[in-house]
Amino acid sequence: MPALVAAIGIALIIISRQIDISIGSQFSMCAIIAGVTAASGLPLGVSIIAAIGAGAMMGALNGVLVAYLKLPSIVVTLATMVTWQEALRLWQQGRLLSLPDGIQWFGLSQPVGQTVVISIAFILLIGAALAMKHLSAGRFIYAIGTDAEAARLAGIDPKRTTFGVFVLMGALAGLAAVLNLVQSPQVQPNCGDGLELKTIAAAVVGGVAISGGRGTLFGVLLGMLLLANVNPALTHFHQPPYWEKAIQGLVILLAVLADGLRSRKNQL
Amino acid sequence: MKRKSFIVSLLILAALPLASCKKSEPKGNLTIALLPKSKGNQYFVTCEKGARAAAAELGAELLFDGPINSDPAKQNEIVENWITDGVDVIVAACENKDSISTALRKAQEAGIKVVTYDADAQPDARSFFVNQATAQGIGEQLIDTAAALTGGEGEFAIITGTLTAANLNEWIKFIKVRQAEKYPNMKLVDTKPCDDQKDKAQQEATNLLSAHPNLKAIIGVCSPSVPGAAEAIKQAGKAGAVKLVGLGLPSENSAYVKEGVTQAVILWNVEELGYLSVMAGAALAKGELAPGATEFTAGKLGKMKVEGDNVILGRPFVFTKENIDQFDF
Amino acid sequence: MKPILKLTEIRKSFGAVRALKGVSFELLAGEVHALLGENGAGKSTLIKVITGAHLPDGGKLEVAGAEVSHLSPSKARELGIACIYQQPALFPDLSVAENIALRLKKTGIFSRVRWQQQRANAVELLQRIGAEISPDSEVRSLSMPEQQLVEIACALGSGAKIVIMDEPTASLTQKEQHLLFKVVRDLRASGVGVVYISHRLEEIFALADRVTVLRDGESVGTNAVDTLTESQMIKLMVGREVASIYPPCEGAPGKVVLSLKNLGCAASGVKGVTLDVRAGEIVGMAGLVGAGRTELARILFGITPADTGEIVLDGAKITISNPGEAIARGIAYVPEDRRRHGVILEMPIAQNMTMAIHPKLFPGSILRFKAESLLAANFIRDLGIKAYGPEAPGGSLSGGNQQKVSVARWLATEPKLLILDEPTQGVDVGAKSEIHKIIRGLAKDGLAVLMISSDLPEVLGMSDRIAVMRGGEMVGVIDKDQADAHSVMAAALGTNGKEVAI
Amino acid sequence: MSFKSLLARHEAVLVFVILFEVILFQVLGRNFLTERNFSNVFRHSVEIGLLAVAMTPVILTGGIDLSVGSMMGLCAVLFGMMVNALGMDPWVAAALAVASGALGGGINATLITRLNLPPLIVTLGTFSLFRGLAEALTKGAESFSGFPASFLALGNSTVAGLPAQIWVFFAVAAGIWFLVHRTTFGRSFRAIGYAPEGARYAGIPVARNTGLAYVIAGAVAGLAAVILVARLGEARANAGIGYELLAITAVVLGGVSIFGGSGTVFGTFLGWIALAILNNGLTRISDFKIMDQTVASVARELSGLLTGLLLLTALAIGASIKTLAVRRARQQPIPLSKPDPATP
Repeated sequence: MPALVAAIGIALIIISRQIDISIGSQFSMCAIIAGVTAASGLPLGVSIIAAIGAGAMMGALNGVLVAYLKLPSIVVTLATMVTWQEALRLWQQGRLLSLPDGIQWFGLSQPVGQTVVISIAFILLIGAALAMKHLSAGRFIYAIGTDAEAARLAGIDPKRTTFGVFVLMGALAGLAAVLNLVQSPQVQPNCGDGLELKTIAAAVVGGVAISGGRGTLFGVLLGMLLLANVNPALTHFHQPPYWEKAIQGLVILLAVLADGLRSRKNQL
Repeated sequence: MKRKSFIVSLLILAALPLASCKKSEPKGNLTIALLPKSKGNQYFVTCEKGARAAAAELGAELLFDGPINSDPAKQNEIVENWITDGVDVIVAACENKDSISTALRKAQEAGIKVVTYDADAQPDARSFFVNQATAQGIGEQLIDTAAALTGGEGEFAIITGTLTAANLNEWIKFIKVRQAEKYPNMKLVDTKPCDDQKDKAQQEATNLLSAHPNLKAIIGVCSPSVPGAAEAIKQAGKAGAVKLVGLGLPSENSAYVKEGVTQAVILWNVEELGYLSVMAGAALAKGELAPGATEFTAGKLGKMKVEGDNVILGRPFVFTKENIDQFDF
Repeated sequence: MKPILKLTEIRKSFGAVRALKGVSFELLAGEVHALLGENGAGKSTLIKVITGAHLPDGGKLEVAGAEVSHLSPSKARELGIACIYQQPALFPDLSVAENIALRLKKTGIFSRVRWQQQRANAVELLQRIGAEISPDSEVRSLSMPEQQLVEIACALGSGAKIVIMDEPTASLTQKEQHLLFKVVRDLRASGVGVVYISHRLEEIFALADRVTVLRDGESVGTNAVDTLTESQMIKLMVGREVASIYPPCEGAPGKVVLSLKNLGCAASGVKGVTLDVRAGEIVGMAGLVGAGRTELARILFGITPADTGEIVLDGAKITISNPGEAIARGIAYVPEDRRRHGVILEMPIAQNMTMAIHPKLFPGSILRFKAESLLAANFIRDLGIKAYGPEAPGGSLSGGNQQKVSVARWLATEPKLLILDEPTQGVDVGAKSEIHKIIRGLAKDGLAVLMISSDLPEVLGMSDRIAVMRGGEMVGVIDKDQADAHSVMAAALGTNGKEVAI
Repeated sequence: MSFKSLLARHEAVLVFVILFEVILFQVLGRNFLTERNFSNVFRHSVEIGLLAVAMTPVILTGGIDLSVGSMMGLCAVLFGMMVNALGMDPWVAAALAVASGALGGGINATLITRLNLPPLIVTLGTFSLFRGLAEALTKGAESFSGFPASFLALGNSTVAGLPAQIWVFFAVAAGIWFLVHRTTFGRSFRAIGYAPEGARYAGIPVARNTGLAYVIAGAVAGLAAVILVARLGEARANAGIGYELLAITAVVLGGVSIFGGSGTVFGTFLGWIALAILNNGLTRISDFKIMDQTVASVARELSGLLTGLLLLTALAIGASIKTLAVRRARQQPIPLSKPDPATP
């Protein structure tokens, strides 16, 4: 579920024709910030706000560099990924952090807590899907992803929109970290490792065009479900786990291949 | 302009080794370097604690450095840096047996004493191995404990760290051997990697529980896997129905053990392992421990047994509901 | 009456290119004001200044009497300025209704998109201009004229007080043109000021109240349309007598170099083209934008290979499947879009010039810098390229000099056939006649030249024969002595209309 | 100001950074400028250096290759299998490992150039695929060792005062330098990076030459795998994890534009040296403390952090130089790189 929340953000990023590979680091950083604030005795609400706020700030840094300094997002987020990751290691040394009671499941019972987490993720997904369709902001994101110059001529500010998408991505990474945090009584600083790959792959498999402008959040949900089930499927069919990565790679390649062939058809 | 900067920089690069001047460090005491498999791991942080205590007693300087990700080349790099530093003793826990041995042999050639702990290198690459328990001992202890809990029958699964970790694979091998010999009614249904991520261990355990409804036990062989699997069992409402045993630190597992989700955590006294390893290294450097010895005095631990080239810490310890509160690591 | 839009001494440069050298212009409410000028006279730049897409380097811009600085596209929209661009600036992945909605009233970021209303709005607007387009289809799937109609609907629906139309009829069929004219008249009647840009003088006489003529980035005067005749207008635009400035053709053409028989390519919409080009001859290619001329050149150059018919070069039947092959066979193509295809702006001009002759100049793939700069220096001298040296990046040159670099690249291949696509587009008058001299000189030296141009005086002045295309087909080849503006345009339009392309 | 002098300035800045690092670490650290440590700096980073120089042509074409680290894992495993399971001569196996790398690069090249798919996603896919194949081939667990000493010498011996593998690096770097700066291939990489369509209109075989860059990157990844195995004495599926990011970092730090077109192999070389020295130098500082730990004991985290910050700074400086250039364009002729609004 937490990965789904992050995937919403990454889908918006890709639709606006950018990429963010720092979300795994953002996620870890937010998880630990939430964990540390909670462990220091502050109320859960403060931790949640701290995590989402920290995420939004990290997103804002990416946003400034990409939107206003016009730097390529792949390199910017590569640099911030390394920076946050190592800063976290320097700070936490990889310790497993135990959380106080009352954090898990937001202090509710397990079934209620699980329902809350799943509901939040789905409400967000549906909300974001509706916003992408029914709010001007959503249409702006599609517009700048399709053609930033045409968007500018149509009076949309591509810089502000891009910046906003990155901030939103960070905030969603923070929220995802919180949703992950409440699922167990301990938090590990490497909890976001590999999240960027997982979510980008889900978006691409779900039909979000890497060239921007096309894709739906419903597709992202399907992509997420498909990829998240490669591993359980191996388990269920009693297959050895070491094929997982190879299969994931093939699924990504097939998805991008299908997309490539489709857009080629469109051109003719 | 371009050409000029090119030449200048080439000159500088060429001048680097020429300009080298060996700094003579005032070296009163021993410098002991402790290499963990990975630095961020609570297990090795605890080892370091014991090692620091030993170093303080000896008046020695302790360097502690290790890899932070699973890049197999990192341990070698660190060892080679220590050779450059001219440390006196290297105490190493080996991630990749064969590759680290290459570097440790170089250290020995450079006159550095080498002791291994936790996971051994090739025998010719070190003088002694501080054996907290043999791979065989660990494997057998795990399966024996699991078998005792399940009555020696039913399906069980293993959650490991990464598929490439050498010592984990060694332990799994001995689990399989022992099970085939002694517990024919038990069946290993799956081995899953958790990439040293607790959250992934939780997912894997959840998958295992639903894929194998008759699962009786899970064995976690790396430390993040045990709390991860415990949370999965707890959330699935199968606490007690599916037994969980694993290697891990008491502090990370005490809540689950007390709740009865995790039945047993197996570990040696990690702090003492760090302490003993440093003591053995120092003794080796001072000549108090030489090949052929059968015992040596390790500070506050007193006389420790030496078997061949293994310094023995003792059998692994089983932490259960009854005794887990007595340990603070 | 107070002008609703007033520009005073507007200046704008791109690198070394001075696109606007101080243009003044004013627009009244309820008038159609035509803006006229040759290609490259600065019309498009001026429009972009008015819509806020470019910030001017100097000058004053007033809207409804108030001075506006730092105009941005969104601010322009708030001020009631709408524009129909020559190349539709639509979002191909979005639906028609959505495209229209995005261009209408500015909405807050969090305001709701009312799909029903948006659709109804689109239906109404499309009906008003009489376009039969479904509001739900993706713009990607529309034809060029249809996209242009959507643009018009956008401008119409925005409720703007100032509407700019940049060659709106360029790709429209006659029926759609009439729809457009009606829209323009309606707008005028409702008090909107329309800036109308077209190359077709007939349209200007039919629609406009006043006309401002631009030449080389300067305005050369504003007049009421009914005080001017067609030839006076042309004279204002060109600033010289048409046809007098072209280098004369000399000598008789030689043997046939290129012969096309029934050539076609389904993907690019070219069919059944038959044409001969002789050595020492310049064949002009006339036609409207989108008539298939550039597409034909792309077929000959192997970018979109032919799928029917045959190409005979020097008597041998050949196939051309990629540009490399075309170059090896002696075909050179100076493309229309100089900045994207002709010259790589970031690279030194010497490297640009040798780019097409790598295998020949650099045997074994190893660069020979001396040979390269020698070759470049020769071309710089021979073609009179103004640059500080072979190492100057292409982007630092003015448009005309960039075009010469592009020509030099292709002359370096020592071709048998040179295809030029709009060789003087965006080039100032001085450089233009130099380029004309170069082209004529090449033909004199025995090169077969195929020159695509939308600049009718240029086609008439330069060509030995004029081939006219319409709708992807070759509709006629006219000899120089029989060609005049009327006959060529008639062939290009397929009517007896009096429209004149300049 | 011409583009070239800007680049030269970037390289001059890097030389300065390197000098600063050297002085800093010599003053603060122990045993920094010793012959042995000097060898270590290169011995331990030569694989990344190889990947970085081979990545340069790819980035010059405006592409990227995320799969090189995974490719190392796959080639290392293939090499180990060929020697151990098939009993092949290690040098023959090494040649075959390089060839397999080239083949893997060929897969990337085919998907990218023939099917026109975006390099970022294609190589993200092969990043998973190659690593996955390496794990599947070894069932995740097997490793290969026991290579002959003559082969291990490639990774551990010294030739003419320098680590043996550094000579291999010099040969490869010189080769790629020649390719990029002295042949028509290099010229075409730039042209493709600046304007792929423009290059096509100039008759440059765009697909073939772009493909070549990926094939070279793959082959060099294979070579890096062989050198890593020779240094470690063990071949395992986890060889080269995360190296792609380090290599890209070195390239970008070296002043190669991630948009393609501009940059030099020498710049990449300097970027790599700066990173390698930073990485090693911090481990030398054991007399200063940061957050209650000696710098040396948190050197890895610190150097990662500094690398990230250095990269961000390099990018920001690059961006402001660009802004300045744009501002200056009002007075002086400066290349325009802003493309016209897209034409359909």
